[in-house]
Amino acid sequence: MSLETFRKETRDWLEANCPPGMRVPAKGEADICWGGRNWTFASDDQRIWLERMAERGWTVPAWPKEYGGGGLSKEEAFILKDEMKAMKARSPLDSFGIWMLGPALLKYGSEEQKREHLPKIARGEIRWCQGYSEPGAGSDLASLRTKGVLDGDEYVINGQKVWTSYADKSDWIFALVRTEADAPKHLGISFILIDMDTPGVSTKPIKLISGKSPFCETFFDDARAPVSHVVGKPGQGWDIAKYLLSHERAGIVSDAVSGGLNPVGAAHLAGEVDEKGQIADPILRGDVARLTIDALAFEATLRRVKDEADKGEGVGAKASILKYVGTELNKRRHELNMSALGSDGLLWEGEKEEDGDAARSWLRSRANSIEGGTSEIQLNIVAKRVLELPGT
Amino acid sequence: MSLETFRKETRDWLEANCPPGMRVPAKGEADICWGGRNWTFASDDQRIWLERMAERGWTVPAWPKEYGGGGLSKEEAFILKDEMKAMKARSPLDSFGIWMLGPALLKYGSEEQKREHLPKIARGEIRWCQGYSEPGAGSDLASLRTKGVLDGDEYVINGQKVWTSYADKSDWIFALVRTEADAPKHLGISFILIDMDTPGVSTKPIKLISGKSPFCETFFDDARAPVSHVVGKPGQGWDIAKYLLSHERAGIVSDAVSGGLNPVGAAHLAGEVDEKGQIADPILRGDVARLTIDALAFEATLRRVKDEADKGEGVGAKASILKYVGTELNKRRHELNMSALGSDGLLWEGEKEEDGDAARSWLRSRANSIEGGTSEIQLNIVAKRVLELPGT
Amino acid sequence: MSFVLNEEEQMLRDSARSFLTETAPVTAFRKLRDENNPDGFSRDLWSSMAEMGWTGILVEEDHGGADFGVFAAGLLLQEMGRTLTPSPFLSTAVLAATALRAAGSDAQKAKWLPKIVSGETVIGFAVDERARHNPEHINTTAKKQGNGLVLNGTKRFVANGAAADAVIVVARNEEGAPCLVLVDCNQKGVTRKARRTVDSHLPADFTFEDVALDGDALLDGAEDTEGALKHILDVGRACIAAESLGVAEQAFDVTIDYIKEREQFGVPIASFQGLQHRAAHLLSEIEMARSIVMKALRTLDETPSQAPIWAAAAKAKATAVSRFATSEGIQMFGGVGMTDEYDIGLYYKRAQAAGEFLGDDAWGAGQVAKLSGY
Amino acid sequence: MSFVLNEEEQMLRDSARSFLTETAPVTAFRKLRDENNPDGFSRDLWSSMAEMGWTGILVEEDHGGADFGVFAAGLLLQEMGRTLTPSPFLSTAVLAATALRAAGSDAQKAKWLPKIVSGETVIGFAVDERARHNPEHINTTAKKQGNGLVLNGTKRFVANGAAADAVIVVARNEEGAPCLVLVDCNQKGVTRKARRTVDSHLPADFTFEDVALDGDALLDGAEDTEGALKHILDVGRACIAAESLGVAEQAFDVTIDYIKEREQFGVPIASFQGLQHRAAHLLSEIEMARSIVMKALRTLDETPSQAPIWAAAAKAKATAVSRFATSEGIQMFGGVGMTDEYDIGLYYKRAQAAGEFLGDDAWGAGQVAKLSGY
Repeated sequence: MSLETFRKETRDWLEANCPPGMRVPAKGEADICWGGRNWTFASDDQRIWLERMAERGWTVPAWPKEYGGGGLSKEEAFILKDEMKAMKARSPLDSFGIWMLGPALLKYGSEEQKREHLPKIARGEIRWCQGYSEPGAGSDLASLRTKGVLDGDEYVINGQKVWTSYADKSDWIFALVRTEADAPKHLGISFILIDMDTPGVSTKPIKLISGKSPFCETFFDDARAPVSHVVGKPGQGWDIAKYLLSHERAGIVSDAVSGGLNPVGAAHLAGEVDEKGQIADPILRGDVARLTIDALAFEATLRRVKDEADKGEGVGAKASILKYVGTELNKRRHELNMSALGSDGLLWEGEKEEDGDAARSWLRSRANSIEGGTSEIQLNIVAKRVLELPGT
Repeated sequence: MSLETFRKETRDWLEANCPPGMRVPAKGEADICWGGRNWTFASDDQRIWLERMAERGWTVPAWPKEYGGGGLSKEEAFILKDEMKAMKARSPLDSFGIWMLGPALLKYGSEEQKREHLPKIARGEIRWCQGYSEPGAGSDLASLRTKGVLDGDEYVINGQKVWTSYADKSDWIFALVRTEADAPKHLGISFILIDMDTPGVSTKPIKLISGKSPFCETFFDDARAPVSHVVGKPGQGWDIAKYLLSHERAGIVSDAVSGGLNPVGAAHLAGEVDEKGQIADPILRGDVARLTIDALAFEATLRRVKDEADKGEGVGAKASILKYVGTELNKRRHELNMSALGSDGLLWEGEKEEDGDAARSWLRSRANSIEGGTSEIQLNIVAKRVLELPGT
Repeated sequence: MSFVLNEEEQMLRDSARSFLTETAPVTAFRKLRDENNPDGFSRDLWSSMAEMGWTGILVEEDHGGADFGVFAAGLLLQEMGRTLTPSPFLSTAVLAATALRAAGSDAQKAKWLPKIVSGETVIGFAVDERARHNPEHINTTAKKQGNGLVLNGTKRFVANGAAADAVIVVARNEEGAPCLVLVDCNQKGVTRKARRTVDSHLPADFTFEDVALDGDALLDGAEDTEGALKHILDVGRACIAAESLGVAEQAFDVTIDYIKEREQFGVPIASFQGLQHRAAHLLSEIEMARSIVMKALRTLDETPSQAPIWAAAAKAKATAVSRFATSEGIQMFGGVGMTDEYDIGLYYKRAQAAGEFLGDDAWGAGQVAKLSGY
Repeated sequence: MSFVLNEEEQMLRDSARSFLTETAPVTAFRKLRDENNPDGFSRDLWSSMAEMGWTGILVEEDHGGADFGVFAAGLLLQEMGRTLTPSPFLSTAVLAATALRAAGSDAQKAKWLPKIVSGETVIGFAVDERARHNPEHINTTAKKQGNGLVLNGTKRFVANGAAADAVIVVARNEEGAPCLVLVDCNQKGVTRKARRTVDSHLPADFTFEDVALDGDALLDGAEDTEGALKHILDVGRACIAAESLGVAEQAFDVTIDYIKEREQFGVPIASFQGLQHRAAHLLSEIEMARSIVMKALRTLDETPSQAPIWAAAAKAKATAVSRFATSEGIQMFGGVGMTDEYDIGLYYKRAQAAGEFLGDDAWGAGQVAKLSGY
């Protein structure tokens, strides 16, 4: 089938099958479909849309058909995305399973693991969370202390993870566990799949400076996982984690430039524009203009890196530049939002549901340059891997 | 004598003795009196002023009388400065002898050295330059390689110095020389006074990006200096050098905030102001306003550090903060001067003598954060000595 | 003008520091927040401040005050910034007291200043009507009506507004000139809406609808009310700048302590030169802010005619530096800096809110350019 | 729109790079400078550029050009930025050629474009009358007189003005609307004063005093001359931004090489994390500049109606980044970076001069705000 035919048929199918309620932008967290055992659909449209898309494998269009995917080529997947965007169709399913675990299983998983887990991710039946960070580990991810001791054909796992987003709502966790106590720091780590219903696994939300958060602490207290749940080989966890992190980085960058309030909108909201529609404070206007320039440059860079990737140039350590610049830019955007909003931006709670949203988003943005590898780590990566500067 | 009486008498004396030509601001380098064997006075007034002030020891008012100084107390010296400023009297004599060598000799010199050299400095008879830096040494001052080998009661000196300001116009040089080859890096260095007329000493100006410069390279080729010309003990050179550097730093800082063109003046010069006298480009105006704020904060900080010093709080490593902030501020000022001047600022040569001055000053300012200890070195000092952060 | 503290000032600073760290540390602030305290501050603490004479720090001795000067008030706020202590000190003891002193008649001073000194009243100072500070945008009117006045307009985010007994309102008279009106919050026609802000303070929005006032509500003791208003705002700016400075200092101190302790890759993260240079730069910025805040405070005491540019510049610098210090703080703390459990985020929030109050860094820069004539 | 080079573009870039590094390296530029070359560039090099077809890169094939597009012109300037090669390329082959193409009549194109392509003429483009770029400040007038025109006014720092045979002057006609007039420099009433600039280029100031011109001096081929002028300036901005980018790239490359070599305290200074983070940040900035310059150039070729904001933003970003990269370069070189012997200072100077040409970063930011409607 030619790409043109594919585009036409895709458009027709989307037109016929995407429910009207799924053709308006998501308004908030509740409009995003995460799936999982305990998922409650926000609407019938949301349910129908997921079912229809999952049936074609189009929740994960580029995955192989045998694992619940759409089996589309890269070009076809791009066309699907394009057409969905054109009709403002929402994503039928978002999940860490799709963004992170899926790619890792496709690359490192056993055939059994792929057949067992991928289709459930594709259909939104199982919701996954990630268990990497530990209290005190921070940027030094390889220093983790959660321990798995072999007992027959099971690992007995003890330890604690932090920043496990949505762990309280997830069914399974993919976790890094130190299984070889005597191996060098980076080598003794395994990547293990653990059912959250396993006895000894518990979770507790973390309160952030921006208020309630999806982040949790997750505890393992003699929790057991069969050896067959290790992805790749025991001790290969570090490589898999690095592979996944590059996917996470891409996600954070796309958050950083995705819509939301900008300072010009903020100035209008707060009535801080003059009769010509110019931002009233000329100094603030200058700051916003410089932000716009940097945002345009970043937007162009995302396009360039994509074009280069399409041409076969690896993104590689350049992902670190994108992560660094994108997140710092997003923080600056939110700071200028707050300046443009003046006292309006300070509101924390009010009678309206959206009261305090600007402040919460501003506070939340501070995490951008910490999560997924801090800005400092990204700069280290650029210095070492791109510029090849010598170590101390 | 009460301070009030001193003030009155000082004022009267200055009124009676400061020639009219010395009561207008110095217009350029030529108006500054540096003294020395080969000095040619720019005017009779310049000569008379130096003679009269030197006679009272007021070229170096706080030095002891027996070494050619004025023997004034700190308060009296301050009053003299104040009264000179009030009547816009020029400094009768500027020199590295006064700023740097003098304080070092007063602290570390032998009685003979003090009696020999200090009065000549005070009277402007001998002009000194400093020989610290070497090609390739940079911030790592202690790595210097100019070598002095003892031969009887003389050192035979070989090596090369760079950044010896005005070496081509100076009579003597105070230089750091490695006299003990086997001692640890910081311990084998001596501080030696060398007559520039000594056979084997030669000098050559360095051309800078800003054009001609006072900086020279100075070469020692089997040049001989008697052991009695070592200040302090042999091997004590590093301590003396550090002591001097803090004086140099203070000098650079005062350069950084001393007059010269500022961006508001530049905008007026270039006609880049609107009918209300506001800088025409609103974005540039904002940049200049932020510079003004930082300049005001720096000005207040200089006053504060002075007040604290008067109260007995040591300046210590805070000098590094002043050096760092002052020089970075000065660079920013010159950059904004250039922006405000637009194409006018680009002029390098023209029919008028001052054509190109703005560009040259701008280029010269780039050295501020390198000379006298780079900004990076200052930040290291602040990190280690003020904040007591651990080493790697 | 001296940039060092004299003995009295040192004693005041030291006693304030030990009082606040004992009585009103950050845990006390957290408690107020978590129990949704309806005032946004502790009434007991406010009484203690009165007992210690803080409330009268800018009040003449005739009215029971200590008359210790703006510099001293700034010292107290700097310490409150360090402990994140919320109180009506700035609105009542600084702004309202300065307003009464600068623009009140003898009778008004005699009536109100002792109440401020005794700590029995909380008075807000209401200037802004828009989201960003702009004292020239005053649409509230106070027009003559018989022997009295009638007040109409709205004011936004009046500090301590939720707890205020009265507010001093900046309005325009029938000639369009600025005037100051002291209004009881229970007066008919006054409505207020408390606003809980990101820093867990409780300002309020006020609406005045045909509020009928006696003639003595108008503060008419100043020869030049407009000049008095500028002075009041400059005092407020220098004082809130001092609080911002305290926020920056404490945020910096806890950050430095943390990076010395915290290990990554087997060494304290403070040993990485990348962080060292940033920490040293940050300290430099804090030193600059400290000097200019001191300069602004002293100038208000000693040569107030020269104060406007210093107040604007100090406000701008302290705003920028406190935001920068707390932002760097969160980054250096890393993930835990994002959690509510650690204090650094609270400092970040307060830096933002204090920064917007009476003009942020962009506003201050514009003001400095204007006052410098360019 | 593609952000990667196609095969033709790659070949052009590669051949330009090897040609320039061999024929016109920085040493060649130093020689021109040190011998006080009266043109400020090498006539031989200009002929070679013509032979290689560079002069016709924006000229239609009908007139002997290669018509390769703005993106290709930008590629060449980027390489010239790397080698600091002075030439009339930007003024003549970009600005004058674009002006003739956009606003010239068929006869004017037929007369002038082949001369540009052949390299036999140097044409300046004269817009600014004040120190800072401002294309709205045009006081030069070109008024009808009989069948011809009379030109009065002054223009400042016209690039390549010292060597120009002719200049295209932006003036206002009797209705006050912008117009473009091509003036021979030997015309009576034209005086010029060459200006040696900090980057050792030789622009000139021009005075036009009752210069009597034939009617065909007026470029009257455009339906909308004002629109054409904006387009010409945007092409100029994107192209000079490309040169600034090349300056930044090369300054960065030599700096990184240097800090890898240079040892202090017994280790290469590149091993200090303080410098590493700055180098990585600088690379990030250069990558951003590279993308937005490419975007602006491509947009001018493919969807010129959308180009204004990209041209302004690219100009601003490239200006800021090239100044930043060269300034960091000097600092990282340390003392030797201040000497004329090392090249980094030359890059710093060129970054400044190229930055001011057709609007610096402050100007660009103002323009972006305006074009964005805020």
